[in-house]
Amino acid sequence: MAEEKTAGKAKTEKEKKPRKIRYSFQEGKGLPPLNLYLHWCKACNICIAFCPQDVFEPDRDGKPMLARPEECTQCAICWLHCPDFVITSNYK
Amino acid sequence: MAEEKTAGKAKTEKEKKPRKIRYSFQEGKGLPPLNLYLHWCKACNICIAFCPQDVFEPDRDGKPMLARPEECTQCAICWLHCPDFVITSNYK
Amino acid sequence: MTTMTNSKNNKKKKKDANDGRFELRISGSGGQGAILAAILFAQASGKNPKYNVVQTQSYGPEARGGASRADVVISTNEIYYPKTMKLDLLMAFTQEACDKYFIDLKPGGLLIVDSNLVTKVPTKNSYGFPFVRMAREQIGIAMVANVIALGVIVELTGLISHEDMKAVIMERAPKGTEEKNLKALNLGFDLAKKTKRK
Amino acid sequence: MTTMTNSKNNKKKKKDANDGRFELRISGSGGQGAILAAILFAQASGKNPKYNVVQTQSYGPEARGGASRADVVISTNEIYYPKTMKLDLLMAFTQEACDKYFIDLKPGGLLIVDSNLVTKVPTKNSYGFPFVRMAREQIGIAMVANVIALGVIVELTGLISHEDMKAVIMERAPKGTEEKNLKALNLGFDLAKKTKRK
Amino acid sequence: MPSSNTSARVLMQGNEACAHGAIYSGCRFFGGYPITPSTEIAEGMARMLPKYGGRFIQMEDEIGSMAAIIGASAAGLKSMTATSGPGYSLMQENIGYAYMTEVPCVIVNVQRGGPSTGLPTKIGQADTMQARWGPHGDYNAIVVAPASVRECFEQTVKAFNFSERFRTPVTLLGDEVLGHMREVITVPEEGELEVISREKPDVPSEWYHHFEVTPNLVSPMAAVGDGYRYHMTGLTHDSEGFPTAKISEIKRKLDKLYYKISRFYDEIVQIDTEMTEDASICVLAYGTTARAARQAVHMAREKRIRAGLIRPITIWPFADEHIREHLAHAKKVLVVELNMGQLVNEVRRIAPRHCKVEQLNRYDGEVLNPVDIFKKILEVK
Amino acid sequence: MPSSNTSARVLMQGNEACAHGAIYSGCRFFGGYPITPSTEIAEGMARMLPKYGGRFIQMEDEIGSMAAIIGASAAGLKSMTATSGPGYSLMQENIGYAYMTEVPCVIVNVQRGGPSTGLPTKIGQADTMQARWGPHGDYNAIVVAPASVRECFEQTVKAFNFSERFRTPVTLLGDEVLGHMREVITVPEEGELEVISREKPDVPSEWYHHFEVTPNLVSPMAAVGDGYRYHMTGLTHDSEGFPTAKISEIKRKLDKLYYKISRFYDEIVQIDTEMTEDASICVLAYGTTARAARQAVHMAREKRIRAGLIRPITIWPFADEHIREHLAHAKKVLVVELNMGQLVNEVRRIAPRHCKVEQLNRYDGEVLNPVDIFKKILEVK
Amino acid sequence: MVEATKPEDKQTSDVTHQYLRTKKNFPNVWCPGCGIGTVMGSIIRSIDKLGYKKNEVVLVSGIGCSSRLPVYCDFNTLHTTHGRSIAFASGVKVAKPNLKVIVVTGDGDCLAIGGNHFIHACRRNIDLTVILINNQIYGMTGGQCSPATPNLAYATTAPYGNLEHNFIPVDLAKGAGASYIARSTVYHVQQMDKMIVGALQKKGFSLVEAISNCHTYYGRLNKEGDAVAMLKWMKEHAMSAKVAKNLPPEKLEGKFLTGLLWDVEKPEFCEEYEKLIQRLQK
Amino acid sequence: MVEATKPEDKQTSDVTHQYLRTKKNFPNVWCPGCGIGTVMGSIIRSIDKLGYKKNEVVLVSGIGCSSRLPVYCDFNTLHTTHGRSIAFASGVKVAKPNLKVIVVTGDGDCLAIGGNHFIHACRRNIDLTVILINNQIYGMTGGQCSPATPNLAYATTAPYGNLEHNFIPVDLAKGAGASYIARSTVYHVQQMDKMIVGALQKKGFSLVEAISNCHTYYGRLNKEGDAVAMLKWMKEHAMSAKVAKNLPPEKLEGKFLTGLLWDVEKPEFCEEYEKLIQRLQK
Ligand SMILES: Cc1ncc(C[n+]2csc(CCOP(=O)(O)OP(=O)(O)O)c2C)c(N)n1
Ligand SMILES: Cc1ncc(C[n+]2csc(CCOP(=O)(O)OP(=O)(O)O)c2C)c(N)n1
Ligand code: SF4
Ligand code: SF4
Ligand code: SF4
Ligand code: SF4
Ligand code: SF4
Ligand code: SF4
Ligand SMILES: [Mg+2]
Ligand SMILES: [Mg+2]
Repeated sequence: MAEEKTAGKAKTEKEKKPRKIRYSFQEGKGLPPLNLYLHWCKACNICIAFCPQDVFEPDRDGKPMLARPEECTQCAICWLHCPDFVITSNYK
Repeated sequence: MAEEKTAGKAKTEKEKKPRKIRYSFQEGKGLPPLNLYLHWCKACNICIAFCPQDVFEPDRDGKPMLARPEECTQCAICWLHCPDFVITSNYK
Repeated sequence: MTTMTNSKNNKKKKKDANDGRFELRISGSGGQGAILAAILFAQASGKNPKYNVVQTQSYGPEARGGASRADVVISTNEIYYPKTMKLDLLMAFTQEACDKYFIDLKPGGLLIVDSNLVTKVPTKNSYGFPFVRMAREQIGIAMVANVIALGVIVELTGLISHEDMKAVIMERAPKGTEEKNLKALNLGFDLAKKTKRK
Repeated sequence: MTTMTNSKNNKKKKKDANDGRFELRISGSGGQGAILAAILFAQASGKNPKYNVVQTQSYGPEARGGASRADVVISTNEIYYPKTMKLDLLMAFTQEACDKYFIDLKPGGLLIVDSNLVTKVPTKNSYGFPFVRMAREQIGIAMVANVIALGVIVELTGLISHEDMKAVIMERAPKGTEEKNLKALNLGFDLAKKTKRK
Repeated sequence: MPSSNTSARVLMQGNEACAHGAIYSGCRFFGGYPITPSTEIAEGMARMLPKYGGRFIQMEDEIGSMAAIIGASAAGLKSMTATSGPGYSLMQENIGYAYMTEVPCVIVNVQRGGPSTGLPTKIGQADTMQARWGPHGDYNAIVVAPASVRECFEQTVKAFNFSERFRTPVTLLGDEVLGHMREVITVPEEGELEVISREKPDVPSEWYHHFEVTPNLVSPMAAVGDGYRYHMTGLTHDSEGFPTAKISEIKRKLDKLYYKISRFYDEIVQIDTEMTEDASICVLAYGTTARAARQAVHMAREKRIRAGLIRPITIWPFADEHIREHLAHAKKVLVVELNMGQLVNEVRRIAPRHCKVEQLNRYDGEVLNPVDIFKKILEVK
Repeated sequence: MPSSNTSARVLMQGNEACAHGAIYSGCRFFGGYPITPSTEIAEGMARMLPKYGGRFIQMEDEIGSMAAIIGASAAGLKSMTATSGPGYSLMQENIGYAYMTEVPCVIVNVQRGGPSTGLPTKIGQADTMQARWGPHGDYNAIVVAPASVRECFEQTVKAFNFSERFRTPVTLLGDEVLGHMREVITVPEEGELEVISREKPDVPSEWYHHFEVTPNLVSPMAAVGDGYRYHMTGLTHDSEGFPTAKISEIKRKLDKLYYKISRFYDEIVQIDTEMTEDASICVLAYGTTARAARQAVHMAREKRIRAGLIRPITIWPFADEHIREHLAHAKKVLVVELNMGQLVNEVRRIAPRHCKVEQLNRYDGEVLNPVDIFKKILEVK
Repeated sequence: MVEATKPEDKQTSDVTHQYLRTKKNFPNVWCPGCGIGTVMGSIIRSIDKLGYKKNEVVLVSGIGCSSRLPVYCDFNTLHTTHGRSIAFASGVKVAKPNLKVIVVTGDGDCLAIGGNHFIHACRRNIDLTVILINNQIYGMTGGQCSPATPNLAYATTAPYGNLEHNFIPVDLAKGAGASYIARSTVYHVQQMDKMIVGALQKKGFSLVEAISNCHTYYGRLNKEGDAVAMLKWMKEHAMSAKVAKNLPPEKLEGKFLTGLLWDVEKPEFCEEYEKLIQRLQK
Repeated sequence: MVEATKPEDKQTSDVTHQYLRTKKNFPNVWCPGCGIGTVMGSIIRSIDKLGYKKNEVVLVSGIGCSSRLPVYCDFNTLHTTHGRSIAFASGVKVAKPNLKVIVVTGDGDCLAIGGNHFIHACRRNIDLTVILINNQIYGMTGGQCSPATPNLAYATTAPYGNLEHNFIPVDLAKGAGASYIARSTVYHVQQMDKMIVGALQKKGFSLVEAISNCHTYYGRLNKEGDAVAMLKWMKEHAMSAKVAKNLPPEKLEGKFLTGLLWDVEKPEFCEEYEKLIQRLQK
C-alpha cells in the first residue's frame, strides 16, 4: 500500500524484440552515439518508450541502457523528449 | 473661466419652430399628457432634444416645459431616456 | 467683518494682514468655478513673498467634481493649521452655499454673494453683485462670473496687488480667452471700487 | 535501543510504554509509502484508549509529495511537544534516509532498514529485511513493502496488538487489495518473530 | 442530517479537524483557493459539504474566495475560507469589507514559514500582527489560535460562534505543524459543544435596520432574500446601510464596530495557563509553540524552577488584563514565538512594572523545541 | 534633462509635490491604478514622465501596479506607485515580495477616511499600523509621513533615498488633506536635496551575489540585463538568490532584512519637535494632524501651559529612543491621531514610567482642529 | 431602434417609481444627463416585466459611478469592493440559487480590476446577469483611462492619447465562455430592455453591455460633446446585429453591433451542484 | 509532428546544457517524466536558435511546478508571486524594452489567480512571450482543480468530478486581443520549438500554450496513466492546424489543434511609448 504515485515504468510492447547488442562500445565499435548523464535520469521511461529504433532498454533502476546503439538514427526524439537533459548526442 | 464641466445644454435646431401653446392645461384642455417631477430634473436636455414631436421647451433653468402637449403621441421616448425618472405618463 | 477687510485705510489693512492670518472661502455649486477662483487667488497671493498661503477644499463622492467650496488661508507667519477656522471672507454663489457656510464667518466677517442667486442674505454687512448675469451680459460667457468675483475680492480685501492677480489670470486663462478674463477681472475691480465709494 | 523495543519480555515493554513516550520514524523516498505506514501505525495505536498519539511529517516543496519522513509519538501521558526529540525507533527504506536520520536515534534506539537498499548500516543494533524485494516476490506488488515493515515494527515494539493493526489495514486498504495487504502484514509479523527468536 | 463523524476515537489531521469543526458548526459554504499548508481544509470541505447540502466553490483567487464567502454569508449560510500567508494578504481588503458590513465568516490562516512565498511547507507564526492590523482602516478583530487537533475542531466552532454572535469576521490562526499533524481525538458529539447562530430580526421589514445599534451593539441579521430588503456598502453608512457622510453617524458606526467586541472582552478572551500562581517566570506562547513551551515548563519544574505557562487561545483582542493577572507575581515573562517578535510588543505594553519581558524567537521554518525553551528559561530566570 | 520645475515660488498641491519630488529623485517608472485621493500623483506622473524619458503605465489593478514597479526597479529604474487604503491592502502581498527580494521602490499611500471603502474624499490616519504589519511574515519597514506640501516633495525624495540606500520598499504615508492641499512653496533646486541611488556591483559577474551579506548588510544591486545574471525569488533564498531550506541561510537572510534597517535607525529616524525641553505635556502627532497640534501647542504656551510638540516624520521604525528622550521631563504625552488609537500603543510601550499616556482620536473623516487639541491639553494637563 | 411602441407592450413610466428608494437616496449622485440612470430604468422595467418579486432580486455592484446604481433601487442591494462584485454575487447565488442575482458594474470595475472575476464567471457559468455599463472611462475617480478607453483617446492618465488597446467586452466574454451576450446603448432603451429580459431569463451566465455616456469626462476630454451629442452618436453608429447580418461589409464601416450577439447552452453550476447534492444525499 | 529532422536544422542536444545552472539547482524538483523539463529544453533551444545573449533574456515566472522552471536556466530569472508573473514582466519590459522577456507560467498561475494580468497583457500588447504550461491541474499544491481542468474530470477539490467548465486558453487570449497565439504539446517538441521561435520573433504579445502532463496528479486522479501514456494521448489527439484546415469536420472529432492559431499586427506598447518620448523631448 503506498499513498503516492509510482513513477511511470509501464513496460511497452518492445520487450518482445530480440536483443541484439547491449553496448556498442563494448563491442569495439567506437563511441556510442549518445551520452547519458544518468545521475540526472529519473527513470521516467520516455526515451525508452518513444525511441523509434528501440535503441534503449531499461536497466535495473529503469534508467535507459544503450541496448542497440548501432540502430540509432540520431532522430533526436529521445533527447528532445527527455525532461531531465540526460541524453546528448556524440555527433554534431 | 470654470474648471468644471457645464451641464450639457446645447441648443438644438428646434428653437426655430414656432411656439404653439405653452401649457395645455392652462388652455383648459384637461390633464397634460405627462407628469414632470421637476425637483429631480437636472436639466440635461435629453427629453427636449429627442422628443420627436417637439413637445418640450426649456424653462429658465433648462428644465422641460410642456410647450406643445397636444402633440404628444405617448411614444415613450422622453420618459425612457430621462436618466432621472422625472417624466411619467398620465395615461395608462 | 474684520477691520482688515472692510477698512478703507489700506495701510491698516496691510498691517492687520501682517499680524496674522486671513481666511477666505469661495463657495457655490459644481461648475461655477469656485475652486478655480480660490486657486487663482491663492496663486496670486503667493506672488507676494511675505505671504504664506494654503488652499484647501472639500470634495463630493470620490473625486468626481461636485466640490462645493474652496478655502484660502493667507498669513505672514507660518501657517500651522491649514484649514480655515473662522472665515474673514465668504463668497457665496448660491443660496445653499450661503446658508450652509455663513455660520463659519467670523462675527464681522465679510460676505459677498451673487445677488441674483442669493436672495436671502443673513447680514447687512454684505456685498451683492449679479456676477453670473453680468458675466453673461457684459462679457458674453457665464463662466467668467468667478473671475468678476475675484476682482471684487481682490479689491475689497486689498491683500493682493492688481498686477499679481492679472498676471495669474494671464498665466492660467485658456488660450484665446485671456481678453475676456481680463475684462471680467477689471469689471470686478471697478464694481468693488464703486461700491466701496458708496 | 531502548529496553522497551528490544526486550524480549512483553510485560516489560508495555510498562515502559506506559511510563512515557515512544518516538518512531519511518523514512524513505517519496512513493515508498513511509507516510502512509506511519499514519496506519498511529491509527492502530489510537485503538488503544490508553495511548495518546501524534503523527507528524515533513514535506518537500509546497505539498507536492516528496515527503521523506513521518514520525509518530505515542504516550500514555498527554503529549505536549508533538514532534519527535530522540527516536526510539527508526525505519529507513533508503540509504539516504538512514544516513540523514540515524543521528536522531536515541543511543540504543532500534534501527530497521531495507537490507537491499540500505547497505551501509551505522550500527550493529539493527534489523534488516529486504522489504521491497519480498513485497515484489512474495506478495506480487512492491507497493506493500511498507506494510511488511509495519508488521515488523508492530511485532518488534509490541506497542500495538496484531488485531488493532489488522483492523486498520482492513479499514484503509483499497478495495480488492485487502488480502494482499493482510498477507504482507502477516509476513512482517513472522519475519520479526523469527528474528527475535534468533 | 448525517452526523459529520463517529464519536469514537479517530486519528485526524489538524486541517481535517478544522473542516469537521466547520461542518459541526453548521458551516454550509466554503469558498477557497488552494495553498499549502491549508489545502486539506478545502479538500475536506469539497468532499463533505455536498453531503450535508452545503456548497463548495473553488474560486479564481483568494480575493474572490473572501468575496464569495461574504456573499454567501449575507445570503444566510455560515461560511468559511482557508488559506495561508500569501492568500491572507490578498484577502485583507475584503476582510475589511466584512468588518465594515458586519458579515460573519471564518477565515483560517494556517501559517507557514518565512515572509513572502517563504517556506510553504514549514512553520511560522509571523502573521500574528497582520491578523490584527492587516486591513486598512480601523477595526477590532477576533482571532483564535488552537494548539492541538482537538482544539482545531473546537476553536473552529468557537470561531463560528464568535463570528455569528458578534457579526464579524473571525480568523483562526493555525500553523503548518498543527495543520498537518495527526492526533487521535474524540470527536465532539452532537450537542456537546455550544453552537451559536446569528440572531435574526423579529420585526416587520419596514422596521428593520440592518445595522441597528442595539443595546448589546450587535444587530440582528436578515439574510438577503429573507424579505428584508436592505443595502450593504463599504462606504460609511447609517443604521439602514445607506451611505452617509454625517459625522455623528460615522462615529456611531465605527464605535459600534469597536465596542461590540471590546465590550464583550471577557466573553471572548480564552486563555490557558498552568502553574502561574507561584511562578517567578512565566512562558507565554501560542499554537504549536505553546506545546513545546508547556513541556519546557514541566522540565523547569522538575529542576525546581518556578515556571508557569500562559497560553492565549484568543490572540486578539489581546488578553491584557488576564495576562497581567497571571504575571502578578512573576519576575520575568518569556515570550516565545516563531517570528521576529510580535506578541512580545503587546506583552511589553501591558506587563506590570516588576515583570521583565524576555523573548525567544525562531524564524527559519523550524519549531522551537522544549530543550531550546528550557535553556532560555535557565538563561533568563 | 529638463528640470522638473521652476525654482520660483509656486502654488502646488501635495499630490503634485509628491510627483515632482519623485521626478527630482530620478524616478523614471510609475505603475499605478487610480484611487481617490491619490490620483493626482498618477496623473502628474503620466504627464511628466515621458518628458523625462521615463515611463508611465496604468495597470489593471493595484496588485499589478506593485508587481510592475518591482519589475521595473529590478530592471534598473527608480520606481513608484501611489494609492490609498483599499489599494494599499491589495498591494500587501507584493510589498512583502519586494521586502523579501530587496527591491527598492516607493509606495505612496494617501490615507482616506473610514475603514473599507469608507470616506474616499475625506481624511484618515488609520493605515498607520498596516504600514508596518500589512504583509504576512516578518519584515522591517521604513515609513515616512510629511506634513506640508514642501515636505511632500522632500519626503518623497527621502523615501527614494531610503529605498535605494537600503534596498527596500518604502511607504510614504500621506493623507487626503495634505494630498489635496495647495501651498505656495519654493521648489528645491537641482542639487539642493541629496539624491541617493542604489549601489551597483563592481565585481565581475561570476563573483556577484545579488543578496550578499555585506558589512553594512545592504548588497550592491545589479539590474536585470546589466550582465549579472541572478535569480530572484520570494522563497527563502541564499545569497545568490537560489531557494534554500537551510536554516542557517534562512536566518541570515531574515536577520539581514531586519538589521539592515534597525542598525541604521539613527540615520532613518526623522523627528521634528518644538519646545519639548521644558514641556510638562507633549503632544505627539504626525501628518496633517501635527499641524493642528502645533497650533494647539502654541495656543497652550500663550496660556502659560508648558506644552511641546513631537512630530515623527519617520513613522516606522518607530522613534522609540528619540521620543523617550523628548519625554524625559514630561508628565504627560498626548497622542493625537485620526484613527481609533494606533501609534498610541507604541507610545504606551515606550513611554518612561513617569509619563502618562493620553490620547485624542477622531475617525469620522474630519480633521481635529487646534481648538479640539487645545481643549484636550487643558483637560489632561 | 427607438420607435414608438404599441401601447399594449409599453410599460408605463410610473412603474419605475415603485422600485425606487425615493426617501433617502434621491437626488442621485450622477451628473445631469448621465446614462447610468437610463440603464437603471431599463433594469427596473425588465424585472417588472418578468414579474420578479422585489425580495427575490439581488443587485450587486462594485465601486464606480455605475456601481452606485443599486442603492437607489428597492431590492436586496450589495455595494461591494472595487472589481469584486461578481465574486460576491457568485457567493450569494451559489448559497441561495433561487435568488435572481444581477451584477451592475462599470467598465473599470468589471474589466480592469475585476477582469479576473468576470472571465471566471463566464467560464464557470453560474446563473448571474451582468449589466456592464460601459462609458469607456473611470467616471467616479475623474476621467482616467479604462480598459475600454479606445486607443489614442484622451484621459487624465492618458494626457497624450491612450497607447493601449481596448477590450471588446463581448469578445472577451465569448472567449471566456459566456453563454449569453448582448449589447445595447442608453439611446436604444427599448432594445436594452429586451436584452436584459433575455439575459435574466437565460439559465447561465449572461452579459449585457450597456454603452453609456460619460460626457463629464470622456465627452469633455475627447470633445464628444454633451449627453445629447453622445446619445446622437450612439444613434448614428449602432447597428442591430440582426439587420447587420444582411448587409454588405461596406455598410458596417464605423458601426458597432447591438442586440443579441451570442447565445449557447451549457450546464449551469448551481443546477449541477444541486444534482450532486441529491446524488450524495440519496 | 515528431519526425526525424535533417541534420542541418537540428540543434545538437548539448546546446541546452550550456544554458543550465547545473551547479546549484540540479536535480530539479519535478517528478520523473514531468513535461515541464521538456518545455524548458524547447525554450532554451529557441533562444539559442535566435542567437539571443544570455544577458538580454529574462525569464519571469509565478508560483507552481511550471513556475520553478526559470531557476534552472542561466538567464536573468525572476520567480515572483503566484499569478503575478505577467505584471512583473510588464514592468521589466516597459522599463527596459531591449530585453527579451519571457513569462513561464502554469494553467493555475496564468489562468486562475493570474487571469486578469493575462488578459490585460493580451490587450495592452506589450512585447512579451508567455509560455503557458498547461497540465490541466495545480501540480505544486497537490492536484486541485484548475480553470483548465475539464468539466467532470477529477481533482482533489473536485472529488465528485468538476462541475465547472474549463477555459480554452487560446480562445481567451484571442478574445482579449493577443496578437500571436500558438499551441503545442510536450510530445510535439519540434513543433513547440518552432512556435516559441515564432513567438519570440513576434513584436507584440505572444502566447504559446504548451500542453504538458501531470501524471502524478491529473493522470493518477483521472486514470490517464503515466507520463508515457499521457504523451501517447497527446500524440494521438493533437492535430496540426495547417493539416486540419483541409480536413472535413468528422476527421477533427476529439482532436485538438496545434501550431500557429492566430497572428495579427497591432501597435506595440513599448514602441509607441518610445515614440511619445521622442515627440515630447523634441
Ligand atoms: C481597490 C480600489 N482601487 C481603486 C479604487 C478607486 N476607484 C473607484 S471607482 C473607480 C473606477 C470606476 O470606473 P468604472 O467602473 O468604469 O465606473 P464609472 O465611474 O465609469 O461608472 C476606481 C478606480 C477603489 N475604490 N478601490
Ligand atoms: C497567493 C497564493 N495563493 C496560492 C498559492 C498556492 N499555490 C502555489 S502553486 C499553485 C498552483 C499552481 O498551479 P499551476 O500554475 O497550474 O502550476 P503547476 O504546479 O501545475 O505547474 C497554488 C495554488 C500561492 N503560492 N500563493
Ligand atoms: S536519437 Fe532517435 S534513434 Fe537514436 S536513441 Fe534517440 S530516439 Fe532512438
Ligand atoms: S527520458 Fe530522460 S529521465 Fe526519462 S528515462 Fe530517459 S533518460 Fe531518464
Ligand atoms: S412621449 Fe414622445 S411625443 Fe410625448 S413628450 Fe415624450 S417624447 Fe415627446
Ligand atoms: S431628460 Fe429628465 S433630467 Fe433631463 S431635462 Fe428632461 S426631465 Fe430633466
Ligand atoms: S462622472 Fe461620468 S459616469 Fe459619473 S455620473 Fe458623471 S457623467 Fe456619469
Ligand atoms: S506534480 Fe505534476 S506538474 Fe508537478 S512536477 Fe509532478 S508531474 Fe510535474
Ligand atoms: Mg466607466
Ligand atoms: Mg498546472
